[in-house]
Amino acid sequence: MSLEFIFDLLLALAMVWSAWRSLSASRLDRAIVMFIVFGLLMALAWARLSAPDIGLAEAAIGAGLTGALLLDAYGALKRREA
Amino acid sequence: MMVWLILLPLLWASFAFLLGPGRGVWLAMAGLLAQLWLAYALAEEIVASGVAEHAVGGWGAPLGIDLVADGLSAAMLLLTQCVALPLAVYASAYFKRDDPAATYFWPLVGFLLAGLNALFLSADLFNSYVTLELLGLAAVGLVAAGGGAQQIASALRYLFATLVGSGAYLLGVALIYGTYGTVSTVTLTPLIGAGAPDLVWIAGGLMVVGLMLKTALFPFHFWLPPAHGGAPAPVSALLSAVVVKASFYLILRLWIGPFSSLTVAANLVVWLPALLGMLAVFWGSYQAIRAERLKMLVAYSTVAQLGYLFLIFPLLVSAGALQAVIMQVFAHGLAKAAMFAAAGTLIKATGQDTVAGLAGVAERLPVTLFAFGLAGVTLMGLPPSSGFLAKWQLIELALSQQYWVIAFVVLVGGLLAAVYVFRVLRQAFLLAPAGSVVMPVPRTLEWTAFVLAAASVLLGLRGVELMQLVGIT
Amino acid sequence: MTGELLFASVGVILFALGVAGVLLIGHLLRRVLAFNVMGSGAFLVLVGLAQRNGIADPVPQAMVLTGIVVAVAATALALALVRRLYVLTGKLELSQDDDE
Amino acid sequence: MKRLLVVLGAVCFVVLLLGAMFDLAPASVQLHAAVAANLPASGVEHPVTAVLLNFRGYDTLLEIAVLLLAMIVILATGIDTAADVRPSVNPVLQALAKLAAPLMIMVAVYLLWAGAFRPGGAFQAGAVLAAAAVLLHLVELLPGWQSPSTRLRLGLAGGFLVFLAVGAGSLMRGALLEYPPEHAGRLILLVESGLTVSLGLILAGLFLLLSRDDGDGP
Repeated sequence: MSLEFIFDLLLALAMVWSAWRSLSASRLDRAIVMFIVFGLLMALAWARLSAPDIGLAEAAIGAGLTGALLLDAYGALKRREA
Repeated sequence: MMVWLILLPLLWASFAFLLGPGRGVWLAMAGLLAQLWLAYALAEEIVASGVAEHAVGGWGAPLGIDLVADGLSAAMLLLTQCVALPLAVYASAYFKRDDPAATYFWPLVGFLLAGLNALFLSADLFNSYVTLELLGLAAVGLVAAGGGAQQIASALRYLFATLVGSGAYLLGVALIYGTYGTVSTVTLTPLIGAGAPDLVWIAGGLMVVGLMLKTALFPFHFWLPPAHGGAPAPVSALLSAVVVKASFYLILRLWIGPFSSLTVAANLVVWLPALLGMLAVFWGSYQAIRAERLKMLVAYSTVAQLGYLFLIFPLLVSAGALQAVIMQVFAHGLAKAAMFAAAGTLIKATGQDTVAGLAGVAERLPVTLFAFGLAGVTLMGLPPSSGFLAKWQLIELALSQQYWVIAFVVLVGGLLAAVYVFRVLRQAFLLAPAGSVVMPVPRTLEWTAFVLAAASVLLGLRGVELMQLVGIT
Repeated sequence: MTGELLFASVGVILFALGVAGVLLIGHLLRRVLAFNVMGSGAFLVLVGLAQRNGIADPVPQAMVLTGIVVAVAATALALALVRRLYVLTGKLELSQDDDE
Repeated sequence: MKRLLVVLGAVCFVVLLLGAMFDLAPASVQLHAAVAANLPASGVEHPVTAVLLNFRGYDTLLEIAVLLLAMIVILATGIDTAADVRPSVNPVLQALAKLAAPLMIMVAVYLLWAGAFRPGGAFQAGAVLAAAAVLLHLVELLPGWQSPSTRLRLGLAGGFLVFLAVGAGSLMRGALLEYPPEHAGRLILLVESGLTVSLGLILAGLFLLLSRDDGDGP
C-alpha cells in the first residue's frame, strides 16, 4: 500500500466520521462546527481528486459561506431564546 | 424559436425583479402572451416538419447540451403556456394591492415557467437536474411567499421532499455518467441498449423514485395536500396543473427514452408504478371525500388524478398509450387549474375555507360554481370532456391487453370523483344560513376560472389534433 | 482500488447517511446539515466514479461546481424558511399532525 | 421502527451500490478527450472554465438563475425588519478589516483573471467578494440589508442579465451561447466579470439578508 493511498484512506475515514458527528452531536453548535470541518476535509478530498477548482469553491462556499449561514442562524436562535 | 421559450420568461422575471416589489404585471402579461404564441408556433412547426433540435453553443451532444422538441415536449409546452396566461390574469385580480404574498410574485412565476419550459426541452440528464432545481425552488418560494406559520411549515415540508427527490436523481445521473461517460439522452439510448451493468439499474431506480417523490405519487404524496391546499389560489392552481406534471414528464421521458431497453426487458417493473398509481386513486379520492376544507378537497383530488398517470406504464408498449396519458395530463391540468381558481373565488367570497361554508353560493356566484362543476365533469370523465376521452382511451388500451384491473380502477376512480364533486355542488345549492354574507368578487376571477373549465371540456372535441401532435417522435 | 474509487465509495456512504438524516432528524437546522451531507456524497460519486481510471475529467468537475452553487442556494432558502418559522411559532420542528 | 427500517435500508443501499460500482468497464464516451480537442476554440485555456462557460455554459446560465431565484424567495418570504443588535466591536478588528477588504477585492480580481488558464474564475472570485462583505458586516462596517434599493437590485440581477444578453445576442446570430472563436475569450471575460460582481452580491446578500436579527415575532 502506497503512502498516498494510506493518506486517502485516513482522509476518507475522517470525512465519514465528521459527517456522522455533524448529524449526531447532541449540541447544535458542535454539530455545525463539525459540519465546517467536514467541508474543509471535502476541499482536501477535491484536491486529491485533482479538482482544485472544486476545492477552492468548496472551501469558500461549501464550508465558508454555508458554515457562516448556519452559525448565524444558530446565533439568532440563541438570542431569541434568551 | 424554442430557445426563446426559455429566455423570455427569464428576461421578464429579471426585469420584474428590477422594477421592484409588487411590480411587473404588464411585463409578465406581455411575456406570457408571446410565450403562448411561441409554443403554438413551435407545435405547428413540429407538425409540419418533424422534431426540432438546437445544439446550445453550437457544439452538439455529448460535448455540449442539446435541446430537443418533439411532439411530447411541444404538447407539454403548449399546456403550460395555456394554463399560465389565464392564471396570470386571475392572479392579477386575486392579489390585493400590498398583499405580502405578491411582493415578488411575478419574478417567481417567471423563473418557474423558465424552469418548466427548459425541462420540457432538455435532452441532457444533468441539465434536467438544474431545471428541476429551478422549478422546485421557485415552487417552494411561491408556496412560502408572505405566508403565515402554516404556509411556511408546508413550504419547508415541500422543500425537503423536493430536495431529497432531486438529490436521488442527481446520484442516479452521477452513476450514469460514471458508467457511460455522457449524460446526453440521445447518446445514452443506444449505449444502454447495448449493455447495462447492475449499476445502471440502480441509477434508473434512484432517478425514478426521486422523481416520483417530486410528483407526489402515493405514498410520497404527504407533502402535496398541505402545500397545494395552503398556498394562495393562483399558486395552488399553477402547481397542481403543471408543476407536478413536470417530474412525471421526466419519468416518462426516461422510461421511453434512455431506459426503454430496461423497461421492456423487465415485465414486473412496469407494474410497480401502476400499483402505486392505483393506490393513489383510491387513497386520494377517499381523502377528498372526507376533507372538511375546500382547498384540501381539491388538493387530495390532485393526488388521486396523478395516480391515473402512472397506470400507463404497463400499457406503454401499445400504440396510442402516449396519447392517452397526455390527454389525461391536459384534462387534469386545465380542469384542476379551473377548480383551484374557482375554489379561491368561493373562499374569497364566503370568507371561509370549508365545504360546509359554501351553502348559498349557487345563487350568488353562479359562474364560479358552474366553472367548478364543468371542471368536475372533466375530472369524473363524462362526455364530451377531455377527461372522458382520456379515460376512454385508457380503458380501451387496458382491455385490449386484458388488464382488467386497470380498466376497473379507471371506472371506479371516476365514480369516486363524482362523489366529492357532488359533495361540493350539493352544499352550494343549499339555502344560505341566516346572517351569512357573500362578499362581491372581481368578475375577472369568475370568468378566468370559467374559461379554463370550458377549455377542459371543449378539448374533448378537438382531441385529434393534440393526439396527432403527441405522435410525432 | 484507486483513490478515486475510494472517494466515490465515501460518497455513497455520505449520501446514504444524509438521506437517513433527512428522514429521521426532526430538528430543522440539523436536517439542513443532513441535506448538505447528502449533496456532498452525490458530488463525490460524480467526480470519483468518472475519474476511476485516474484521468482528470473537467466535465463532471464543472457539474459539481454548478451543483455546489445550487446547494448553497437551497441551503440559504431552507435557513430563511426555518428562521421565519421560528419567529412565527417558536418551533424548530414540523409537527406530524398539521396536515389537516 | 421507522428508525430501524431507514437504517436497514441505508445499509442495504450502500452494500448494493458499492458491490455494483467495483466491476465497471471503462466508459465508452471519453469527454475529457473531446474537451481537450476543442479547448483551442473555446476562448480559454483552463478546461474547467471552458466547460463551465462555453461547452456547458447553458447549465451555468440556469444555475445563476437558481441563485438569483433563491435570493428573491428570501426577499419574498418576508423577514422582520427589526434593528440588528450586536455587542460593539473592537476598533482594532475594524481597522484590520478595513485593511483586509481591499486585499480581498484584489484577490477576487486575480482569481477572475486567472480563471482563463488555471484554477479560479467567476465562482471563486465571487465567493471571495462575498467573504469580504461578510467580514465587513461582522465588524459592523456594513449594515445588514433591509429591502434592497433599485441600484442594489440592478447589481444583483446585472450579471445574470449580461449573461442573458450575450445568450440572446448569440441566439440571433446562430445558436444560444455560441461564441465566434475569435471573440470567445473576450465574451467569456465579459460574462465572467458580470457574474463575479453579481455572484459576490448575491452570496453576500444571502448572508446579509438572513443575518438581520429577526424581529419580535407574533
